[in-house]
Amino acid sequence: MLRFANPKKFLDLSGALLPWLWLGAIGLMGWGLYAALFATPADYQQGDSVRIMYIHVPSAWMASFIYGFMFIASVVGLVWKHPLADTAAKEAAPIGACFTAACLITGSLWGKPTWGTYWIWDARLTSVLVLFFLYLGYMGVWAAIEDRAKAARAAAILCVVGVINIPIIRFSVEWWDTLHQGPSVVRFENGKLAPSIDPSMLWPLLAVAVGCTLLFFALLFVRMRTDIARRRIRTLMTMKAAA
Amino acid sequence: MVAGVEVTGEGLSCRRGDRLLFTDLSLNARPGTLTAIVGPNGSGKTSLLRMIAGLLKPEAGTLTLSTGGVADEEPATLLCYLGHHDALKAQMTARENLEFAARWQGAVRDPDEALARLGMTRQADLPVGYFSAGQRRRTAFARCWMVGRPVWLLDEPTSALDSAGRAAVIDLIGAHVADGGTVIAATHETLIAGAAELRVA
Amino acid sequence: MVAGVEVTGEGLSCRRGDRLLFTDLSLNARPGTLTAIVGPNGSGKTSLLRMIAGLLKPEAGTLTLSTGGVADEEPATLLCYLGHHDALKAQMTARENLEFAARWQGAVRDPDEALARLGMTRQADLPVGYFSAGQRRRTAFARCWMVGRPVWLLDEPTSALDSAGRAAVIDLIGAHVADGGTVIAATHETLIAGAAELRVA
Amino acid sequence: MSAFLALVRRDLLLSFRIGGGPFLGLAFFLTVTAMLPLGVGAKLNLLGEAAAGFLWVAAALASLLSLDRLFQADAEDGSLDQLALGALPLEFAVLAKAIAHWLTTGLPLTLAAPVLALMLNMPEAGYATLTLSLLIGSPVFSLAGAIGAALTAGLRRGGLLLSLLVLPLFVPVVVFGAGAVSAAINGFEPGAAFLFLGAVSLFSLVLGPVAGAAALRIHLS
Amino acid sequence: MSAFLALVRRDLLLSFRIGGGPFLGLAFFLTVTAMLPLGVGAKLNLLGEAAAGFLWVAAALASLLSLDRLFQADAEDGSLDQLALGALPLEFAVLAKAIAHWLTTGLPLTLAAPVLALMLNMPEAGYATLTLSLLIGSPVFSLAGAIGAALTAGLRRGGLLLSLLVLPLFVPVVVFGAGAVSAAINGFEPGAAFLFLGAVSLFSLVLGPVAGAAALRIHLS
Ligand code: HEM
Ligand SMILES: Nc1ncnc2c1ncn2[C@@H]1O[C@H](COP(=O)(O)OP(=O)(O)OP(=O)(O)O)[C@@H](O)[C@H]1O
Ligand SMILES: Nc1ncnc2c1ncn2[C@@H]1O[C@H](COP(=O)(O)OP(=O)(O)OP(=O)(O)O)[C@@H](O)[C@H]1O
Ligand SMILES: [Mg+2]
Ligand SMILES: [Mg+2]
Repeated sequence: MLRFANPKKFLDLSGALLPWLWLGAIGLMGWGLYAALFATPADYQQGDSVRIMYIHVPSAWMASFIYGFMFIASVVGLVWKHPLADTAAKEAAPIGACFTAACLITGSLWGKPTWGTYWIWDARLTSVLVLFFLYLGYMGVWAAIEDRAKAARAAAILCVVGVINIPIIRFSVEWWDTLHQGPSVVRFENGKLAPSIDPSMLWPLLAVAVGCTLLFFALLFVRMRTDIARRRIRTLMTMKAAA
Repeated sequence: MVAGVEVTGEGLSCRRGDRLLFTDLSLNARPGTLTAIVGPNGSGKTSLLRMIAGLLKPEAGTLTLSTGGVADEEPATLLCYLGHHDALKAQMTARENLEFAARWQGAVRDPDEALARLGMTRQADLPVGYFSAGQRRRTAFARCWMVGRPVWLLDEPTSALDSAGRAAVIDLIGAHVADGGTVIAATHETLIAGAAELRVA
Repeated sequence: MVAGVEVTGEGLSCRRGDRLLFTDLSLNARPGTLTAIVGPNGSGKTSLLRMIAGLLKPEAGTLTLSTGGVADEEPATLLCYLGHHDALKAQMTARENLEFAARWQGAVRDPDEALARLGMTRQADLPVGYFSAGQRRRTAFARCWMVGRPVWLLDEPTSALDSAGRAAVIDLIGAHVADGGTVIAATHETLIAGAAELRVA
Repeated sequence: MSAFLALVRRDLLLSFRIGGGPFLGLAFFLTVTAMLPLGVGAKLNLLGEAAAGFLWVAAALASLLSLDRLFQADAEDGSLDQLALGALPLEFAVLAKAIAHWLTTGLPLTLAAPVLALMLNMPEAGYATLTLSLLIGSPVFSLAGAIGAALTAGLRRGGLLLSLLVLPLFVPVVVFGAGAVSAAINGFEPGAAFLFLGAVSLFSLVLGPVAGAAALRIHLS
Repeated sequence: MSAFLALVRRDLLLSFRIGGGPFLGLAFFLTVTAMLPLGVGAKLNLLGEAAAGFLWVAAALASLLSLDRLFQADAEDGSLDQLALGALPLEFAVLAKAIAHWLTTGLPLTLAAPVLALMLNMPEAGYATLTLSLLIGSPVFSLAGAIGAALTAGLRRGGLLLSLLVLPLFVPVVVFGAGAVSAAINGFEPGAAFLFLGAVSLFSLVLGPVAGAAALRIHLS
């Protein structure tokens, strides 16, 4: 981990990875979405609206996954005072907020045909909304504190504290009886993980999900590289002003 | 006789916002001395004091408080800090304020005696909110004297004081120094003739 | 040349709580003079200034501000008051603070010029919350100068100031007095040689 | 006029920089609407019927709990003295501050009311009435509240006194405001309630500044 | 220990002298419960079912709206510096302040809960559970809230941020707390909810002071 500590190494490595990430993201998402929209059958109950699932479920997964990523980056930043980890957490947040927003929007669009309403105050829906607020709050802390080191620490503390929301999202369906679907893509059956939806739907779904993950890392690397460049320019400018 | 604590700083620099207030500043305050931090407004006197108190992280450099040559583990409990703000609660009386400080920071002297030393006996049971500026400052200084830790960090201790108050404060500072205490004060005036001067800008 | 306003008080007395701070105090501050209110801490200097400003009702006695021998109807608009507290909003920049004062109280001078006179040009766009004690005081005094009313009531105008700031303040006070202004200042030090002294206790 | 607007602007600016201005108010109301259904349990029809009442009570609470700082910050840092020495009488200072307070508490709620009502599943017939009644009625919370805030600025036990003082002023507004909405939902004319709200609002537009300034003058001396 | 208690005492004293201490909290809750039936229209049975939810939401709001001052007053007048230089680590200062905050917001509500529930016409089966759940759960509002308060002390837009930050921490508590009561009313065992509330409470007892102190240290420097 620490080998990639200095920005130089990170810039080299991410520069080499980026084309592959883009390629994988576009390829997987392209195939997955094509399969989802045209190749798979419509649901016998829900009709074509089921196709929203191929965006909704991956973005819901990404919303939690990115928060988890930020959590780890924040812990690394807090414990090892690693500036690159702070940058990673900071730059991941807006991407995570976008996926969360996508989950909320697709979910409520899906809700209208299936539940008859765009929004209900159900535990899972509310906890995703709360996760969205958490992203906003995290970004707000970065924006509110001018001193970068201070902002990084404050935001990291917030991120670590807020992580309890993730299990709540995961288990809310089981704890509270809600309208929302329980885990139905994969389930524990007889002590084994078993897929419970038809493979013709499962594969495209997984492809989009993996594609989204690659997309996330591609966007993250681009944002981090921009941030590093921006900070370099700032340093150069202050040095010039001081001279 | 208080435990002699030496304050040493090396290569200190301080950043506020994107400005460097001072760089590569060294200081050495030995027990039994008064060091005066001088410099124009905004040069970083208060910032330096807060840095010594551990309330502000130095951008670079090291700071140690050492007793008999051994660096201390818990510097916060060795010093008392009198800032620009008096840190008094307006809704509590002077005595209540001091009694709380005695509990929270520990104290070697009696609150009433401390107030008496600064001529505040008559106001001891008045809420601080009613105090005049000078009475407030006296109470804050009384707290410092009552807590009685070896290192005193004073930020303009005599501001708002009349001549009697100033005399009392200078007196107590002198006594603490004579007693082996370490006093570092930021000020725009001469507190005690012969104090070492540390210029921040 | 500002309008010459004369401040006259007769038989003033002031009560705080159940204590009489002073009784039967008379004062007369003519245009073109500086009157220094002196007295120990807690004697009532601030209270007297607030009384003149109309912020505190005298327990007994009368106070008049008169221009050319005619008592004024709206004394509040003839004077500016610089209290112990700087009355600056920490979240606003120095310029924003002054611009608001210029709107609310009216102003005869430019905020930027006022800040420049007190050497605060570089800090004009920084939130006041970041200021050092002296920078704050300078800004508060700049406001007073900018508003530029005939009567200045100053409560320890030079507190927390370094020598340059003090010189600037004393300079502007002198200029105002020379210009026919009336300045009444409570202070523990000599501001201008030859100021009339008014002892409150 | 320019002095008056300058004070409104200053208070808005401060509220923006300290708390996020009207967005804080919005966040508060969103919080309330998010928590209520969860706490109450998503019995949708039950919620819908009571929605107007909740929103009115929430508006009163949000004002009440932010009023105690209305003059306190200015009193503590000496700004109140400067306000008293302005070109305008103190009455206008109170009015300006009350307006700024309303702009950051009452107004955002009024504007967001239809959305919040939707989220709480209120019958659609009530939307217009809810918004209108809030627009007319919610200024009372800031204007009448300013009297209480001025009375208690810097006083001991200020907060408690404040609630006791302004509460009797707030309750009728809440009752009539919520009443208007439920009348509209049930197909009645809310006209009388509007008249009442308007009258109270106008009354407090005069009384608030006058009584508030008088109270502040006591406190100043 | 004596230092710790001294700080709790000081904060209680200040809250008494400024706002009337727990009585302000009580007045607040009485206000809410007095206004609610008026606003909702006295559909008593409707009220009773939702009563537990209201009280929990009211508790969360009362804490939320008073949290922003938790460290701010101390930061402004320099007391925070003195707290940092005490004989105890800053963690204990945060804990002590959170406890004092709970004693003036959470506790009065807990004690008054049966009376308020009666006023709101809650079924009697829920009284004991309501009180107990509030006793166990409401400390979270002060303890976890202290983190938000410390993170935002002195920040621009602090107030808005604070609501965004603590809302995610408060929501589950409100849900489980209200859930426990409605379980009890409907004759189920509220045991699981109690366990959850207790766990969150214990968790925030540790996390609140630690994270709060870390956040304060950032602002001090
Ligand atoms: C705004 C509304 C909605 C939100 C915020 C939302 C949120 C979520 C979240 C967070 C997940 C991921 C759960 C996990 O990680 O275990 C998820 C999964 C899922 N959602 Fe939604 N959802 C919404 C509406 C809907 C609707 C209307 C439907 C269709 C009836 C639906 C069907 C599903 C399905 C089938 C899954 C996959 C379940 C699994 O295997 O874990 N959602 N949703
Ligand atoms: N965030 C910030 N951005 C830019 N400058 C800042 C920031 N915070 C503080 N400063 C500057 O740092 C300096 C603080 O100095 P400090 O308070 O230590 O001065 P001082 O020597 O004590 O002055 P005084 O004699 O007036 O008390 C000021 O010049 C102030 O403008
Ligand atoms: N409610 C009250 N009860 C009793 N005494 C009070 C009350 N309010 C104020 N005082 C007293 O009134 C006096 C206020 O004096 P004032 O502030 O005018 O003093 P000052 O001359 O300006 O002093 P300084 O030089 O310290 O600024 C103080 O002695 C204070 O203790
Ligand atoms: Mg200083
Ligand atoms: Mg004075």
